[in-house]
Amino acid sequence: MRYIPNSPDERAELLAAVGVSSVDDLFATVPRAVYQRGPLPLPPPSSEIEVRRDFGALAASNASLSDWTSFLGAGLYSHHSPAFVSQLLLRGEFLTAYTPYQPEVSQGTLTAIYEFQTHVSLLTGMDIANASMYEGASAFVEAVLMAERLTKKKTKVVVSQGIHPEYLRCLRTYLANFPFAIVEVPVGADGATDAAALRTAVDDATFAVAVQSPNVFGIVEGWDAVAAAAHAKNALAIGVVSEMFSLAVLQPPGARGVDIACGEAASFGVPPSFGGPLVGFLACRDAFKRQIPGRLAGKTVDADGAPAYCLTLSTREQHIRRERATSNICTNQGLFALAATMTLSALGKQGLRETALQCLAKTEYLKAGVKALRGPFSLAFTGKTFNELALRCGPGVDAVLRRAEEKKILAGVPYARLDPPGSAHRDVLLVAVTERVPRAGLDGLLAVLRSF
Amino acid sequence: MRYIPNSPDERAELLAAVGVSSVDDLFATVPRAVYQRGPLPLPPPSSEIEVRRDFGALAASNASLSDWTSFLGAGLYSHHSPAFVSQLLLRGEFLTAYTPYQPEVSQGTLTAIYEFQTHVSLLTGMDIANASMYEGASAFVEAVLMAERLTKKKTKVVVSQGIHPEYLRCLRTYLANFPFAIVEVPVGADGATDAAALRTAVDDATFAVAVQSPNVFGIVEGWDAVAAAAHAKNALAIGVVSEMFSLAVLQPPGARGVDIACGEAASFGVPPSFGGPLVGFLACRDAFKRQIPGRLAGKTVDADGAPAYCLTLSTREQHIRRERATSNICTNQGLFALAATMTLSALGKQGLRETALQCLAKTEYLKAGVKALRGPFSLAFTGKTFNELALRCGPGVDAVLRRAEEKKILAGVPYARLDPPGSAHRDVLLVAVTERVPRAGLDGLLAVLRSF
Amino acid sequence: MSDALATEPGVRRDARLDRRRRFGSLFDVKRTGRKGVFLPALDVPAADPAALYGDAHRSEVAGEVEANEVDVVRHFTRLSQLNFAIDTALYSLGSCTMKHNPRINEEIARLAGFNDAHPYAPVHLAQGNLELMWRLEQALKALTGFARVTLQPSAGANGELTGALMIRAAHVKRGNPRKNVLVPDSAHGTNPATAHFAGYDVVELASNAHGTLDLAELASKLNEDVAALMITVPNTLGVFEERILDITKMVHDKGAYVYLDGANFNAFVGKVRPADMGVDVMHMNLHKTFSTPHGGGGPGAGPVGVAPALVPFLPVPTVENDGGVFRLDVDRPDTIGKMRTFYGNFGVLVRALTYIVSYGNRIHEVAENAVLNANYIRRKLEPFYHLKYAAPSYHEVVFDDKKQAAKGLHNIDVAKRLMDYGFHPPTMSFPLIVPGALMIEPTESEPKEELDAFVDAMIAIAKECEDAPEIVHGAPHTTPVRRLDEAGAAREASKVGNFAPVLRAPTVR
Amino acid sequence: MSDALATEPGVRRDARLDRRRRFGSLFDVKRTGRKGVFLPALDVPAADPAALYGDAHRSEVAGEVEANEVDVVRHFTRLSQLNFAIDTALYSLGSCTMKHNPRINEEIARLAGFNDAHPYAPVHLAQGNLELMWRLEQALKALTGFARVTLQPSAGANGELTGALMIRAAHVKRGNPRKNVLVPDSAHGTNPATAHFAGYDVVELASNAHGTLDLAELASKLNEDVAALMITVPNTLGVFEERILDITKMVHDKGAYVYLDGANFNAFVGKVRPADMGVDVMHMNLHKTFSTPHGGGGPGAGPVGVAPALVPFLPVPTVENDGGVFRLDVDRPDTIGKMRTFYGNFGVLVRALTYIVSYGNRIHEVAENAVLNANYIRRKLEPFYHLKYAAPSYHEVVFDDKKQAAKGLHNIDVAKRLMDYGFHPPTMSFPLIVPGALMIEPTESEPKEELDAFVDAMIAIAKECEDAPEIVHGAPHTTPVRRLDEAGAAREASKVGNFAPVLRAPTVR
Ligand SMILES: Cc1ncc(COP(=O)(O)O)c(C=O)c1O
Ligand SMILES: Cc1ncc(COP(=O)(O)O)c(C=O)c1O
Repeated sequence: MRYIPNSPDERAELLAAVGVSSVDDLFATVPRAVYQRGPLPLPPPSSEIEVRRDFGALAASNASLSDWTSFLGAGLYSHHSPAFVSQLLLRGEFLTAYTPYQPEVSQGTLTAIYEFQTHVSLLTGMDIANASMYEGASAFVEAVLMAERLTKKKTKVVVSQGIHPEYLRCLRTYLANFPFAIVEVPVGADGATDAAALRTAVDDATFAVAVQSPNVFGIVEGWDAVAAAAHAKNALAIGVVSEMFSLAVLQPPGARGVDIACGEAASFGVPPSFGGPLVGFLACRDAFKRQIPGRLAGKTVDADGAPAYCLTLSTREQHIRRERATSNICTNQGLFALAATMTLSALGKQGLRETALQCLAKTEYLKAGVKALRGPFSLAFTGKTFNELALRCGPGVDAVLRRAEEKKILAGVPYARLDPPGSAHRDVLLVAVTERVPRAGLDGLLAVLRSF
Repeated sequence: MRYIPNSPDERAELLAAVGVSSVDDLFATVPRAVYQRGPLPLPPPSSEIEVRRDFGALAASNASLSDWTSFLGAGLYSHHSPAFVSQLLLRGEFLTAYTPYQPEVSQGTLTAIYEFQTHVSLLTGMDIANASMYEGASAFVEAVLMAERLTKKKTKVVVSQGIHPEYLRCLRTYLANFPFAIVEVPVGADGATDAAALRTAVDDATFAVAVQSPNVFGIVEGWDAVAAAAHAKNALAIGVVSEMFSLAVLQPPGARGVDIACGEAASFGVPPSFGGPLVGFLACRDAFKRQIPGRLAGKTVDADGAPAYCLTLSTREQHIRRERATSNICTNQGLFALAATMTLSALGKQGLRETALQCLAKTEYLKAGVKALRGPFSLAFTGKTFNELALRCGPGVDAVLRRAEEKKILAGVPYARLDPPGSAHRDVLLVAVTERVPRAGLDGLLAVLRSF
Repeated sequence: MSDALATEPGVRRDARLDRRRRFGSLFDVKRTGRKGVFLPALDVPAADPAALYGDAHRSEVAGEVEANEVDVVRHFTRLSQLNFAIDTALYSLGSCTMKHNPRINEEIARLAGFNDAHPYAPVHLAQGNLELMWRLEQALKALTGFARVTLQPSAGANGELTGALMIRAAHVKRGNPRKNVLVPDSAHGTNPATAHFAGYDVVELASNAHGTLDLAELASKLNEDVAALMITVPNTLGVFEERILDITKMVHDKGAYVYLDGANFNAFVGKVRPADMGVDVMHMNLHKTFSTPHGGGGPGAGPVGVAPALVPFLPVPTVENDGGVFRLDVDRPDTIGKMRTFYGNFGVLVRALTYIVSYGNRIHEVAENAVLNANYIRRKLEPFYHLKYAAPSYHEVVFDDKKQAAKGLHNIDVAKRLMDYGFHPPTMSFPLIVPGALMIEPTESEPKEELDAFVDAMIAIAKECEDAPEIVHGAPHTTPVRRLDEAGAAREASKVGNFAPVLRAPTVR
Repeated sequence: MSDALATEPGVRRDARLDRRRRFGSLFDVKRTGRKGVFLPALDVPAADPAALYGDAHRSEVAGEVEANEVDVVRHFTRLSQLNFAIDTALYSLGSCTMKHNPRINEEIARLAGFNDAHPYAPVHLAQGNLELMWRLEQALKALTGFARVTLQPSAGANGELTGALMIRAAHVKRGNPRKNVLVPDSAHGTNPATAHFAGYDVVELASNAHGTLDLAELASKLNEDVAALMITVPNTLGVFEERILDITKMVHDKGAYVYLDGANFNAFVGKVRPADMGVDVMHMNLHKTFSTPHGGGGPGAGPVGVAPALVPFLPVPTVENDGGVFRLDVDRPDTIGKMRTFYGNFGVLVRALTYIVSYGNRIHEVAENAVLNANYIRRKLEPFYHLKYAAPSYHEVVFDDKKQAAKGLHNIDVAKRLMDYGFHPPTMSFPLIVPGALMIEPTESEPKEELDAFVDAMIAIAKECEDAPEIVHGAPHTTPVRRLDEAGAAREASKVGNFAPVLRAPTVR
């Protein structure tokens, strides 16, 4: 069979050595009542030729971003991924290795995790970071749970409505069975979290205050305000970031008093892949390291005193601590943390900056274009942005999307799609701009808007 | 710059260490009259983003075989290439290594070459084979030159017109400056080389007799006749094969008296890539090994007596023998000999047979369909075929091609395209069938023919 | 084997001659002014971030790498060469199901239509992706017998939590969330951890003499406070719960649900449908049973199948097929909500479906050969390693180091020495009911000669434990680095508060 | 470094523990009944080959491999790990120009429109491919100053022959093919070999004291029987022919042509246009100057640029651009014919053009930095290794082993020891005018720290030659296999007729 090397003869040899006459004998302890003998209700095996034909047709029926001018973002931004990344990810030594439990034969993976932790720490301005979380929303939930463990006996978390609605939905889902209150604070006319409302929402029962920047409307938030509001009541400040390139031009949460940073790092060369696998991150103060969820790689030495890396502080984890573990996470996003690490290594200090500046400049160009329109469009908020803007569409979001599609343009993400059903902002389109969009693409979108 | 790691500062350090003030000083011995200072007449550097856009558009304007039902062959057959092959070829250890002159750090490449030589020997039924030639036509020319060296003082080579016209054209090109006569023997009504004409063409001055099977018209030739004709006059018999899968169902040249086998091995997982890189092969009797062109890997042992491989009999080659070398070839087709080796390893004895049988069955199905047509089409020849047939098109080849294209079918290769200008067989279309074409594709082509 | 002591000059030292370049992180070597990514020239007016953001502006990410593509490609190529992987040899790590990762799956997952597709693209421009998800759900339903399957969970543990949350939602709907979840002492660590994060207390069930579930123990702990039993089949010893039908009935009789940890589905895929055994919820690790690569730690995917009673509680969105037109259904009143952004680890789903269609209706051969290979190893090694539980093995066999302990050697020593023979060690961290465990899972994709080579190595090591214990104790000898005292470090870290592992490169270099 | 003698137990032997599985050919291990390629079920009536072909039928390819994808992927992954490559470290092999192979080039060359295109597809369905070839020709014309460039030759040597055949055709057209080709004694082996296969006699030119062309020698050999001078610039010593303008004039005055071996174009691309120096024909090794991967021996591509006088003789077809519509021109009466099937190593052409547009008008920096890096190494190593010719170095520097020979050590010993330090040895087989040559070419893509590590290694070895010659003599110590006596074997093979190397696995296993 396909990936079963042993031929029928060789299987017979094995059966003989085991001392049974047929494979059925090996399943003798399966209750006969449920043991399946008949043929499975599946089609016969497909060859590579058929698989290529079949899946090729499926893939061809989707919009591939490289064929379109795309302004889709809303938590997942398609930046340039250097050619070498996907090729090195195919190396079996990376692709087909398990979690590096045996450091003597896993230094490659361990070193890369250590580098990932370092990149995330540098970008967020935090002391330490973990080896990755599933993706942004679950990383956010883990951050909130971690904050609760760090602040004894408190029962309330205050979150901004500027946080991606799916992140908030996940928070409600995971916290459903805990006696914690989730209080949401709205955003103001500028699109940023209402500072006054935030302060009043935070009280002595509050263990964490969370804000995202740039937030779901693309608006840049002030970390200081969050930190101040939280610390005033001995709560922890959580900073959410879903567009990591913003940290090349904006002060990082760690530098402005935030205690835990978390979010999505897929911007660094991770293919969108219809929404996953991505790579979540979680970073915090060194003092919190014993409450951090997930794996941590640490630097140490081997028997010869040579520098080497290994997984460390494992006593936090489920395989040791079981029900008292800091999280139930086991498999994480290793390969894509590696992809992000490779991409960050190539971008480096200069590439991060240049990419961020291009995103910024192109977004400002688009905003200027929108402001210049005389048509039924306007920026939904007045706040400062990085590479995404909330466009209020008089003609309705769908009309805009449809007309743009005719020009092979994906104009943006309807806010309502993030937060169904019956959310506010039904006329808001989230428009993201990355370095991949040439000026002609920006002008193309403006032309579409002008046509209304 | 792109692939120049050293920064301007680091370059300055190097210049200082060398003791010059500018790079220009390093080019001081270049005559000033020709030393270029001005900007080059080329556009500014293109980024990966631009390269993907630019070349992506170029590529998109070509017919990719996977999007079409293709009957194109005529010396290059698109068979199934297992998915793992192109992925393992990306491994830097294979991709970015040079010729294995240093065996201690090249056992990977050397072992693979040794395996390639073994596969080619087994398929052709020859004692030995070399590490690869550029492609089929130059391999054929090298075989002829080798035969001449092996048969003292003879001046004539007899070749069948069933050999691919481009192979013959290359022979004329390479032999232009040698005092050798090239005598061509026509094919008969069955499409095979006219046996009588062949016998009479061979005389005592003849050093080689060459025939291709299946020949350019898809017709299976008899190796025995060639061998007999050649050996009757102490000439060597050369067997040309451009569709190696045929050797899984047809007696190999080596088993039927042929002295040198050569041709194209691209059928084994080498992408068509618009005609190159492909992988030529040359195999022969052990007795001829000192006259074989190109590289040879051999098995030996290292200082510990452990088995190891290295390049051997190098004294035949240009870097040692210079003008007396057996060929001027240096760089060969290493990576694609490896691709063929990987593919052959996966195919193995069973896969070779099954693939050949599918090609055969589908071709017979198509032939039966053509015979059943009442329209202006017929098989140009009566001989036996493997996976290609010569179709005589009453309406003219171009009309057939055009109508097939409307159905997303590439109906075949006009014989006239191989052998311009003014060749015979202007109404012949060469139609090749591989395991990649499903029955629906065969029926599609027949429907096109029926529409005339 | 004591001639393994024989040696030749210069080797190990020489092996370190170029270590400076082959080891270490990119942050170790100071490079300045380099970059590895080049962008198109900016084609719009530049923006001034300092002016725009004022004091919120950041001018540089100090300490970041400065390297060229050449530096980066070499660094990661060299790093990869320090790894052990399935692509090079048998990876005996039990419970992790380290089987061959087919290359066609990687090719298909990289098709632009899948890989370069945005999750918020209009649904009519993502029909192929939705159809693929729908087809995968149908295939998993056919193999499990469940009413529906959600593809959203990011990995097995996340699937466990999804299942636990659905169970709790169902109980809540019936008026009482209940308090406890029963977990056998042989369970994987994620089970109790999951129960806790679903808001339940964990009640541990002691295994019986065969290492399986003790029905008396179960009966004694089972009551109206029990929300669910989390069970693993075959369990972490590789033993099938013979009385599974009685077990599920007992649980149902108390109005509780049965959660099956499907990490070992590879032992019975195509042979038994979990729903037929009375299981209400089960997650599947696509990165185990369905061959998607582990990638040095992830990603995975943990689809969860459910019985009809739990369907209303599935996370949103579900993928629905309206006569060939596919849509996302978010309008499900009783849903537990969302487990993550978007729809799941789609790229992993693509690989898994590719694998499933590649085997089609012969996928049961996967389970048959996984079990056959494990039993072959068991039979060959039984004379040399102690087997605490004698019950029939399925996909894995769990030995322990009792025999070797006599010579003062433990499972870790055997494991490290195995590296010198070119194999990845077995799992040792669990099951907790087997101290000194050596949990071996060969999978179906190991050829006989590789199984034999592994067996020979294990036997050779057993002999070395007798004849040359110092070699085993000092192992590994041939790996890029020698043994690390991770265990010690970790212990120190948890007990004493003052241990400070270095978790990142220092900023100021 | 004598502590390189220090060591630890077990290592080298242990390093061999799993050699059986890591080394050797797929033919060594007997497997039966396995296959690694699975086809769709046959969807037409089966044919009976025995009935069809009678006694010409072959029923099996005896002795062929029988292996599964698992076996094959592992075998080739393991094999690859035995190789040294640019992707891991500096590859000092002189004249071979082992520079970084950009990964974007591999991606572009694999686009289906290029990679899966058939050369006989109708021209209107291959416009992108023809345009690419046309654009590459324009770029090479711009960089060389030639009238036209053929992209057909399969590699450098094939380009040499193409050039030589055009030269001869031109002479024939003028009434006399002439007899000789002048080749300096420092030339690469392909030059004389090529001249021979073009039907010319080779007349060798002795180099002068600087290792460059001796103009007196040239004058003395130059006459109406000379068809061409084949010259290399910079020559194989890395020295630029200062008097190139005089040289080309002298040759032209005798009605002969100047052929330039462009293997070293990477030393002056963008700095000098060969046509401006009076060169009539030159090949370019795209796999050297333009970074296409060597792939363990090939493929390459050897485009040939020609002066106006030789344009009529170019091989067919040429690619013509009729106002944006591209076609293949086969109607060229004076053409020498064809050098191969189809149009050339197209896939290599794609990579080369990708590389050229990536540098664009800054491609001269490639030459500048290649020369700078070589001079840096020269300056650092001059105190430790003997330099026979003191003339300024360009892209490479050629030392010899004169100093080490005193201790009975030769270039090969230094070379093998370099492997222990993690570098690929220099070229030793030529230039023939430097016995014991160590020809070092770092290329522009080596970073300073790598150059320094290489220099340190070379210096350490020079010291070892003094202090611990036995280590150097026994080197390499850390490679997958020890030193092989290839040289001996080869010598035996040529001298004595009875040496029989094993060139393939035995059929009966
Ligand atoms: C028995 C068992 N249960 C659960 C898990 C957790 O699955 P995952 O790592 O995909 O989260 C594992 C993984 O090792 C396991 O072996
Ligand atoms: C100076 C010189 N000339 C010619 C050649 C031959 O080129 P190729 O190997 O591409 O045939 C080489 C290749 O090594 C070379 O170094």
